[in-house]
Amino acid sequence: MLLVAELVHATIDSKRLTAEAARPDCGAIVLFLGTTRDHHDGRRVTRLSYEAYEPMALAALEKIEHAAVERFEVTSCRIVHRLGEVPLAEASVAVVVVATHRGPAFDACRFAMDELKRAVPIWKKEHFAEGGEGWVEGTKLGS
Amino acid sequence: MLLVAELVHATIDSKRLTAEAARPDCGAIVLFLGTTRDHHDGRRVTRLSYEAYEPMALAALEKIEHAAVERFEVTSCRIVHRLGEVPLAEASVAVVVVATHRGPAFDACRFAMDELKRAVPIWKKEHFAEGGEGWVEGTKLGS
Amino acid sequence: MTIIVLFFAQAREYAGMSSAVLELPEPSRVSDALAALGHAHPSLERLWPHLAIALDGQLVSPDTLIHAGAELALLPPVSGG
Amino acid sequence: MTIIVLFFAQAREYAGMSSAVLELPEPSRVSDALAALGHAHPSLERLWPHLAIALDGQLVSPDTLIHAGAELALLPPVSGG
Repeated sequence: MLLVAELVHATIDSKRLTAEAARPDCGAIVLFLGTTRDHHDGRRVTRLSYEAYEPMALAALEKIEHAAVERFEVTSCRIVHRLGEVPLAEASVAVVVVATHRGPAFDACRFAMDELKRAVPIWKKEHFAEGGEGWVEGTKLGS
Repeated sequence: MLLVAELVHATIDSKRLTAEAARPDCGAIVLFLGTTRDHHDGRRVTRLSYEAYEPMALAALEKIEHAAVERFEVTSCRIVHRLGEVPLAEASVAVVVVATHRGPAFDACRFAMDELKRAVPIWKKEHFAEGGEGWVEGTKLGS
Repeated sequence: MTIIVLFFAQAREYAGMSSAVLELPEPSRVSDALAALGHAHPSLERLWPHLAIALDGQLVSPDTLIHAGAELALLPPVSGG
Repeated sequence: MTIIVLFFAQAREYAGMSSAVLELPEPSRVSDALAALGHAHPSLERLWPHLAIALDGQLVSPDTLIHAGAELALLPPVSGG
Protein backbone atom coordinates (compact mmCIF):
# COMPACT_ATOMS: atom_id res chain seq x y z
CA MET A 1 0.00 0.00 0.00
CA LEU A 2 3.00 2.31 -0.27
CA LEU A 3 2.40 3.27 -3.86
CA VAL A 4 -1.18 4.34 -4.38
CA ALA A 5 -1.82 6.91 -7.03
CA GLU A 6 -5.22 8.56 -6.76
CA LEU A 7 -7.39 10.86 -8.82
CA VAL A 8 -9.92 12.65 -6.64
CA HIS A 9 -12.79 15.05 -7.28
CA ALA A 10 -12.76 16.74 -3.88
CA THR A 11 -10.34 18.45 -1.51
CA ILE A 12 -6.97 16.71 -1.20
CA ASP A 13 -6.53 15.73 2.44
CA SER A 14 -2.83 16.38 2.92
CA LYS A 15 -3.01 15.60 6.63
CA ARG A 16 -4.25 12.08 5.87
CA LEU A 17 -1.49 11.67 3.29
CA THR A 18 1.31 12.63 5.66
CA ALA A 19 -0.24 10.64 8.53
CA GLU A 20 -0.48 7.53 6.35
CA ALA A 21 3.04 8.08 5.09
CA ALA A 22 4.76 8.39 8.49
CA ARG A 23 6.83 5.36 9.48
CA PRO A 24 8.88 4.79 12.63
CA ASP A 25 11.92 3.74 10.58
CA CYS A 26 11.97 6.89 8.43
CA GLY A 27 12.99 10.38 9.44
CA ALA A 28 11.86 12.56 6.56
CA ILE A 29 8.56 13.34 4.88
CA VAL A 30 8.42 15.84 2.03
CA LEU A 31 4.98 16.96 0.89
CA PHE A 32 4.58 19.04 -2.23
CA LEU A 33 1.26 20.77 -2.83
CA GLY A 34 0.62 22.42 -6.17
CA THR A 35 -2.01 25.08 -5.54
CA THR A 36 -4.16 26.91 -8.05
CA ARG A 37 -3.06 30.45 -8.84
CA ASP A 38 -5.13 33.56 -9.48
CA HIS A 39 -2.96 34.79 -12.34
CA HIS A 40 -1.12 33.44 -15.37
CA ASP A 41 0.92 35.37 -17.92
CA GLY A 42 -0.49 38.63 -16.60
CA ARG A 43 -4.16 37.60 -16.82
CA ARG A 44 -6.34 37.23 -13.77
CA VAL A 45 -7.73 33.73 -13.33
CA THR A 46 -11.00 33.18 -11.49
CA ARG A 47 -11.47 29.42 -11.82
CA LEU A 48 -9.46 26.36 -12.80
CA SER A 49 -10.54 22.94 -13.87
CA TYR A 50 -8.71 19.73 -14.66
CA GLU A 51 -9.58 16.74 -16.77
CA ALA A 52 -7.73 13.46 -17.29
CA TYR A 53 -7.68 10.30 -19.32
CA GLU A 54 -8.11 8.52 -16.02
CA PRO A 55 -6.91 4.94 -16.60
CA MET A 56 -3.83 6.10 -18.50
CA ALA A 57 -3.17 8.93 -16.01
CA LEU A 58 -3.30 6.51 -13.07
CA ALA A 59 -0.87 4.16 -14.81
CA ALA A 60 1.45 7.09 -15.55
CA LEU A 61 1.29 8.30 -11.94
CA GLU A 62 2.08 4.82 -10.63
CA LYS A 63 5.00 4.59 -13.03
CA ILE A 64 6.37 7.86 -11.63
CA GLU A 65 5.93 6.62 -8.05
CA HIS A 66 7.89 3.46 -8.85
CA ALA A 67 10.58 5.39 -10.74
CA ALA A 68 11.03 7.73 -7.76
CA VAL A 69 11.58 4.78 -5.40
CA GLU A 70 13.97 3.11 -7.84
CA ARG A 71 16.06 6.21 -8.57
CA PHE A 72 16.33 7.70 -5.11
CA GLU A 73 16.96 6.36 -1.60
CA VAL A 74 13.34 6.77 -0.58
CA THR A 75 10.84 4.39 0.96
CA SER A 76 7.68 5.56 -0.75
CA CYS A 77 6.26 8.10 -3.16
CA ARG A 78 2.56 8.74 -3.48
CA ILE A 79 0.79 11.11 -5.87
CA VAL A 80 -2.76 12.39 -5.67
CA HIS A 81 -4.20 14.66 -8.38
CA ARG A 82 -7.51 16.46 -8.14
CA LEU A 83 -9.83 16.70 -11.16
CA GLY A 84 -12.82 18.88 -12.01
CA GLU A 85 -13.05 22.41 -10.71
CA VAL A 86 -10.46 23.41 -8.11
CA PRO A 87 -11.10 26.66 -6.20
CA LEU A 88 -8.27 29.18 -6.13
CA ALA A 89 -5.49 28.52 -3.60
CA GLU A 90 -6.53 24.89 -3.11
CA ALA A 91 -4.26 21.98 -3.93
CA SER A 92 -4.62 20.45 -7.37
CA VAL A 93 -1.85 17.94 -6.74
CA ALA A 94 -0.02 16.42 -3.79
CA VAL A 95 3.18 14.39 -3.81
CA VAL A 96 4.31 12.74 -0.57
CA VAL A 97 7.73 11.16 -0.28
CA VAL A 98 9.02 9.30 2.76
CA ALA A 99 12.68 8.49 3.30
CA THR A 100 15.22 7.78 5.98
CA HIS A 101 17.05 11.01 5.13
CA ARG A 102 15.82 14.31 3.80
CA GLY A 103 18.14 14.85 0.82
CA PRO A 104 16.76 12.00 -1.30
CA ALA A 105 13.21 12.88 -0.18
CA PHE A 106 13.53 16.39 -1.63
CA ASP A 107 15.15 15.04 -4.82
CA ALA A 108 12.50 12.37 -5.37
CA CYS A 109 9.61 14.77 -4.74
CA ARG A 110 11.00 17.26 -7.25
CA PHE A 111 11.58 14.46 -9.78
CA ALA A 112 8.00 13.24 -9.37
CA MET A 113 6.58 16.71 -10.02
CA ASP A 114 8.79 17.25 -13.07
CA GLU A 115 7.64 13.90 -14.47
CA LEU A 116 4.01 14.60 -13.64
CA LYS A 117 4.06 17.79 -15.71
CA ARG A 118 5.62 15.96 -18.64
CA ALA A 119 4.18 12.48 -18.81
CA VAL A 120 0.64 12.28 -17.43
CA PRO A 121 -2.51 12.84 -19.53
CA ILE A 122 -4.07 15.58 -17.40
CA TRP A 123 -5.15 18.96 -18.74
CA LYS A 124 -5.70 22.28 -16.96
CA LYS A 125 -8.13 24.92 -18.13
CA GLU A 126 -8.10 28.49 -16.87
CA HIS A 127 -11.15 30.75 -16.76
CA PHE A 128 -10.20 34.43 -16.98
CA ALA A 129 -11.61 37.39 -15.08
CA GLU A 130 -11.85 39.39 -18.30
CA GLY A 131 -13.96 36.58 -19.82
CA GLY A 132 -12.96 33.60 -21.87
CA GLU A 133 -11.03 30.53 -20.99
CA GLY A 134 -8.06 28.60 -22.24
CA TRP A 135 -6.18 25.33 -21.92
CA VAL A 136 -2.77 25.86 -20.39
CA GLU A 137 -0.02 25.42 -22.94
CA GLY A 138 1.45 22.04 -22.21
CA THR A 139 3.94 19.39 -23.23
CA LYS A 140 3.39 16.84 -25.97
CA LEU A 141 3.24 13.38 -24.40
CA GLY A 142 6.14 11.15 -25.34
CA SER A 143 8.39 14.09 -26.23
CA MET B 1 2.31 37.14 9.84
CA LEU B 2 4.18 35.27 7.11
CA LEU B 3 7.23 34.52 9.23
CA VAL B 4 6.21 33.02 12.52
CA ALA B 5 8.62 30.60 14.12
CA GLU B 6 7.07 28.49 16.84
CA LEU B 7 8.21 26.09 19.52
CA VAL B 8 5.40 23.78 20.57
CA HIS B 9 4.98 21.08 23.20
CA ALA B 10 2.26 19.10 21.43
CA THR B 11 1.52 17.56 18.04
CA ILE B 12 2.55 19.71 15.09
CA ASP B 13 -0.58 20.44 13.08
CA SER B 14 0.76 20.26 9.54
CA LYS B 15 -2.69 20.70 8.03
CA ARG B 16 -3.08 24.06 9.75
CA LEU B 17 0.39 25.07 8.58
CA THR B 18 -0.28 24.30 4.92
CA ALA B 19 -3.78 25.82 5.10
CA GLU B 20 -2.43 29.03 6.60
CA ALA B 21 0.38 29.09 4.06
CA ALA B 22 -1.79 28.75 0.94
CA ARG B 23 -2.10 31.94 -1.10
CA PRO B 24 -4.02 32.53 -4.32
CA ASP B 25 -0.99 34.18 -5.93
CA CYS B 26 1.36 31.25 -5.25
CA GLY B 27 1.42 27.86 -6.91
CA ALA B 28 3.75 25.80 -4.75
CA ILE B 29 3.83 24.69 -1.14
CA VAL B 30 6.62 22.45 0.12
CA LEU B 31 6.21 20.96 3.58
CA PHE B 32 9.07 19.11 5.23
CA LEU B 33 8.32 16.99 8.28
CA GLY B 34 11.18 15.56 10.27
CA THR B 35 9.82 12.53 12.06
CA THR B 36 11.32 10.64 14.98
CA ARG B 37 13.00 7.36 14.11
CA ASP B 38 13.07 4.06 15.98
CA HIS B 39 16.76 3.41 15.31
CA HIS B 40 20.06 5.29 15.25
CA ASP B 41 23.51 3.89 14.49
CA GLY B 42 22.17 0.37 14.86
CA ARG B 43 20.54 0.88 18.25
CA ARG B 44 16.81 0.66 18.76
CA VAL B 45 15.29 3.89 20.05
CA THR B 46 12.09 3.82 22.12
CA ARG B 47 11.63 7.49 22.99
CA LEU B 48 12.97 10.86 21.93
CA SER B 49 12.92 14.19 23.68
CA TYR B 50 14.01 17.67 22.72
CA GLU B 51 15.02 20.69 24.72
CA ALA B 52 15.87 24.22 23.60
CA TYR B 53 17.23 27.54 24.78
CA GLU B 54 13.88 28.93 23.75
CA PRO B 55 14.42 32.69 23.26
CA MET B 56 17.66 32.12 21.35
CA ALA B 57 16.17 29.22 19.37
CA LEU B 58 13.19 31.33 18.31
CA ALA B 59 15.49 34.14 17.19
CA ALA B 60 17.62 31.63 15.25
CA LEU B 61 14.54 30.11 13.58
CA GLU B 62 13.26 33.53 12.58
CA LYS B 63 16.67 34.38 11.15
CA ILE B 64 16.54 31.22 9.02
CA GLU B 65 13.02 32.07 7.82
CA HIS B 66 14.15 35.53 6.74
CA ALA B 67 17.32 34.17 5.10
CA ALA B 68 15.24 31.67 3.11
CA VAL B 69 13.01 34.44 1.78
CA GLU B 70 16.00 36.64 0.94
CA ARG B 71 18.05 33.95 -0.81
CA PHE B 72 15.34 32.21 -2.80
CA GLU B 73 12.37 33.33 -4.86
CA VAL B 74 9.87 32.32 -2.22
CA THR B 75 7.03 34.18 -0.54
CA SER B 76 7.27 32.75 2.94
CA CYS B 77 9.07 30.24 5.10
CA ARG B 78 7.77 29.10 8.45
CA ILE B 79 9.39 26.74 10.92
CA VAL B 80 7.78 24.94 13.85
CA HIS B 81 9.82 22.75 16.21
CA ARG B 82 8.37 20.48 18.86
CA LEU B 83 9.98 20.20 22.30
CA GLY B 84 9.68 17.69 25.13
CA GLU B 85 8.92 14.07 24.44
CA VAL B 86 7.97 13.22 20.85
CA PRO B 87 6.47 9.75 20.24
CA LEU B 88 8.07 7.65 17.50
CA ALA B 89 7.01 8.47 13.92
CA GLU B 90 5.60 11.85 14.92
CA ALA B 91 6.92 15.11 13.55
CA SER B 92 9.57 16.87 15.61
CA VAL B 93 9.92 19.68 13.09
CA ALA B 94 7.95 21.19 10.22
CA VAL B 95 9.15 23.65 7.58
CA VAL B 96 6.58 25.15 5.22
CA VAL B 97 7.68 27.16 2.20
CA VAL B 98 5.33 28.92 -0.20
CA ALA B 99 6.41 30.19 -3.60
CA THR B 100 5.13 31.03 -7.03
CA HIS B 101 7.16 28.18 -8.52
CA ARG B 102 8.23 24.86 -7.08
CA GLY B 103 11.98 24.92 -7.77
CA PRO B 104 12.81 27.70 -5.32
CA ALA B 105 10.33 26.25 -2.82
CA PHE B 106 12.26 22.94 -2.71
CA ASP B 107 15.60 24.78 -2.51
CA ALA B 108 14.48 27.08 0.30
CA CYS B 109 12.95 24.26 2.35
CA ARG B 110 16.13 22.21 2.10
CA PHE B 111 18.24 25.27 3.01
CA ALA B 112 16.07 25.95 6.07
CA MET B 113 16.47 22.37 7.34
CA ASP B 114 20.25 22.43 6.79
CA GLU B 115 20.47 25.68 8.75
CA LEU B 116 18.18 24.42 11.48
CA LYS B 117 20.48 21.45 12.14
CA ARG B 118 23.50 23.75 12.31
CA ALA B 119 22.50 26.98 13.94
CA VAL B 120 19.64 26.58 16.41
CA PRO B 121 20.12 25.78 20.13
CA ILE B 122 17.94 22.66 20.26
CA TRP B 123 19.11 19.28 21.59
CA LYS B 124 17.78 15.79 20.95
CA LYS B 125 18.06 12.93 23.41
CA GLU B 126 17.47 9.31 22.50
CA HIS B 127 16.32 6.63 24.93
CA PHE B 128 17.46 3.16 23.90
CA ALA B 129 15.59 -0.14 24.00
CA GLU B 130 18.61 -1.84 25.56
CA GLY B 131 18.55 0.76 28.32
CA GLY B 132 20.39 4.02 28.68
CA GLU B 133 20.05 7.26 26.82
CA GLY B 134 22.24 9.68 24.95
CA TRP B 135 22.34 13.13 23.45
CA VAL B 136 22.62 12.97 19.68
CA GLU B 137 26.06 14.01 18.52
CA GLY B 138 25.59 17.48 17.14
CA THR B 139 27.25 20.52 15.65
CA LYS B 140 29.05 23.20 17.64
CA LEU B 141 27.13 26.46 17.32
CA GLY B 142 28.95 29.17 15.40
CA SER B 143 31.17 26.65 13.60
CA MET C 1 -14.56 -3.04 -37.61
CA THR C 2 -15.42 -0.44 -35.03
CA ILE C 3 -13.23 1.27 -32.46
CA ILE C 4 -13.91 3.73 -29.67
CA VAL C 5 -12.39 7.18 -29.92
CA LEU C 6 -11.85 9.38 -26.84
CA PHE C 7 -11.35 13.14 -27.23
CA PHE C 8 -9.69 15.16 -24.47
CA ALA C 9 -9.31 18.88 -23.72
CA GLN C 10 -9.03 20.89 -26.95
CA ALA C 11 -9.74 17.77 -29.01
CA ARG C 12 -13.00 17.30 -27.11
CA GLU C 13 -13.99 20.92 -27.66
CA TYR C 14 -13.06 20.97 -31.36
CA ALA C 15 -14.87 17.69 -32.01
CA GLY C 16 -17.86 18.71 -29.92
CA MET C 17 -17.92 15.31 -28.23
CA SER C 18 -15.95 13.39 -25.65
CA SER C 19 -16.22 9.97 -27.29
CA ALA C 20 -17.50 8.29 -30.42
CA VAL C 21 -17.64 4.95 -32.21
CA LEU C 22 -15.66 4.99 -35.45
CA GLU C 23 -16.18 2.50 -38.29
CA LEU C 24 -12.96 1.58 -40.11
CA PRO C 25 -12.03 -0.87 -42.90
CA GLU C 26 -9.76 -3.76 -41.98
CA PRO C 27 -6.79 -3.47 -41.82
CA SER C 28 -6.46 0.15 -40.63
CA ARG C 29 -3.62 2.04 -39.03
CA VAL C 30 -3.74 4.92 -36.56
CA SER C 31 -3.11 7.33 -39.47
CA ASP C 32 -6.23 5.99 -41.21
CA ALA C 33 -8.31 6.63 -38.10
CA LEU C 34 -6.97 10.20 -37.86
CA ALA C 35 -7.74 10.82 -41.53
CA ALA C 36 -11.32 9.65 -40.97
CA LEU C 37 -11.63 11.85 -37.88
CA GLY C 38 -10.22 14.86 -39.72
CA HIS C 39 -12.73 14.32 -42.46
CA ALA C 40 -15.62 14.21 -39.96
CA HIS C 41 -14.28 17.12 -37.85
CA PRO C 42 -12.06 19.40 -39.98
CA SER C 43 -11.46 21.66 -36.97
CA LEU C 44 -9.42 18.86 -35.41
CA GLU C 45 -6.76 19.02 -38.12
CA ARG C 46 -4.95 22.03 -36.65
CA LEU C 47 -4.33 19.90 -33.55
CA TRP C 48 -2.60 17.05 -35.42
CA PRO C 49 0.98 18.34 -35.01
CA HIS C 50 0.50 18.72 -31.27
CA LEU C 51 -1.40 15.52 -30.48
CA ALA C 52 -0.12 12.36 -28.92
CA ILE C 53 -2.16 9.25 -29.71
CA ALA C 54 -2.82 6.38 -27.33
CA LEU C 55 -4.17 2.99 -28.33
CA ASP C 56 -5.57 1.03 -25.38
CA GLY C 57 -3.73 3.35 -23.03
CA GLN C 58 -0.29 3.12 -24.69
CA LEU C 59 1.32 5.87 -26.76
CA VAL C 60 1.59 4.74 -30.39
CA SER C 61 2.94 6.01 -33.72
CA PRO C 62 0.68 6.74 -36.74
CA ASP C 63 1.67 3.51 -38.52
CA THR C 64 0.47 1.26 -35.69
CA LEU C 65 -2.17 -1.26 -36.77
CA ILE C 66 -5.54 -0.98 -35.07
CA HIS C 67 -7.51 -4.00 -33.92
CA ALA C 68 -11.29 -4.22 -33.66
CA GLY C 69 -12.67 -2.85 -30.41
CA ALA C 70 -9.57 -0.76 -29.70
CA GLU C 71 -9.75 2.44 -27.65
CA LEU C 72 -8.04 5.32 -29.46
CA ALA C 73 -7.41 8.50 -27.46
CA LEU C 74 -6.52 11.95 -28.83
CA LEU C 75 -4.23 13.60 -26.27
CA PRO C 76 -3.38 17.30 -26.61
CA PRO C 77 -0.25 18.64 -24.84
CA VAL C 78 -0.60 17.84 -21.15
CA SER C 79 -0.60 20.39 -18.33
CA GLY C 80 -1.22 18.58 -15.07
CA GLY C 81 0.07 19.74 -11.73
CA MET D 1 28.33 41.34 40.49
CA THR D 2 26.01 38.43 39.83
CA ILE D 3 25.00 36.82 36.57
CA ILE D 4 22.57 34.06 35.66
CA VAL D 5 23.98 30.88 34.14
CA LEU D 6 21.83 28.52 32.06
CA PHE D 7 22.93 24.91 31.50
CA PHE D 8 21.54 22.91 28.58
CA ALA D 9 21.57 19.23 27.57
CA GLN D 10 24.86 17.56 28.68
CA ALA D 11 25.89 20.73 30.52
CA ARG D 12 22.67 20.57 32.55
CA GLU D 13 23.23 16.90 33.36
CA TYR D 14 26.90 17.30 34.27
CA ALA D 15 26.19 20.35 36.46
CA GLY D 16 23.13 18.74 37.99
CA MET D 17 21.14 21.93 37.55
CA SER D 18 19.48 23.89 34.78
CA SER D 19 20.32 27.37 36.06
CA ALA D 20 22.24 29.12 38.78
CA VAL D 21 23.29 32.55 40.03
CA LEU D 22 27.05 33.08 39.80
CA GLU D 23 28.97 35.71 41.79
CA LEU D 24 31.90 37.22 39.87
CA PRO D 25 34.43 40.00 40.60
CA GLU D 26 34.24 43.10 38.41
CA PRO D 27 35.48 43.19 35.68
CA SER D 28 35.10 39.57 34.51
CA ARG D 29 35.27 37.97 31.12
CA VAL D 30 33.44 34.88 29.83
CA SER D 31 36.61 32.86 30.43
CA ASP D 32 36.55 33.90 34.11
CA ALA D 33 32.98 32.70 34.44
CA LEU D 34 33.86 29.36 32.84
CA ALA D 35 36.83 28.94 35.18
CA ALA D 36 34.55 29.55 38.19
CA LEU D 37 31.99 27.08 36.82
CA GLY D 38 34.67 24.44 36.18
CA HIS D 39 35.87 24.90 39.74
CA ALA D 40 32.36 24.38 41.12
CA HIS D 41 31.51 21.52 38.70
CA PRO D 42 34.71 19.77 37.55
CA SER D 43 32.67 17.34 35.43
CA LEU D 44 31.82 20.26 33.14
CA GLU D 45 35.42 20.71 32.05
CA ARG D 46 35.42 17.87 29.52
CA LEU D 47 32.65 19.80 27.71
CA TRP D 48 34.65 23.02 27.30
CA PRO D 49 36.13 22.19 23.85
CA HIS D 50 32.66 21.42 22.50
CA LEU D 51 30.65 24.23 24.07
CA ALA D 52 29.41 27.41 22.48
CA ILE D 53 28.74 30.24 24.89
CA ALA D 54 25.94 32.78 24.59
CA LEU D 55 25.74 36.02 26.52
CA ASP D 56 22.23 37.48 26.55
CA GLY D 57 21.30 35.26 23.62
CA GLN D 58 24.30 36.12 21.43
CA LEU D 59 27.26 33.82 20.76
CA VAL D 60 30.40 35.28 22.29
CA SER D 61 34.12 34.48 22.55
CA PRO D 62 35.88 33.73 25.89
CA ASP D 63 37.42 37.22 26.10
CA THR D 64 34.07 39.02 26.04
CA LEU D 65 33.46 41.24 29.06
CA ILE D 66 30.46 40.33 31.23
CA HIS D 67 28.13 42.96 32.67
CA ALA D 68 26.16 42.63 35.89
CA GLY D 69 22.86 40.81 35.46
CA ALA D 70 23.94 39.09 32.24
CA GLU D 71 22.51 35.74 31.15
CA LEU D 72 25.27 33.29 30.27
CA ALA D 73 24.25 30.06 28.52
CA LEU D 74 26.36 26.90 28.08
CA LEU D 75 25.39 25.36 24.74
CA PRO D 76 26.61 21.86 23.84
CA PRO D 77 26.67 20.83 20.16
CA VAL D 78 23.14 21.23 18.78
CA SER D 79 21.03 18.48 17.26
CA GLY D 80 17.62 19.92 16.42
CA GLY D 81 15.45 18.64 13.62
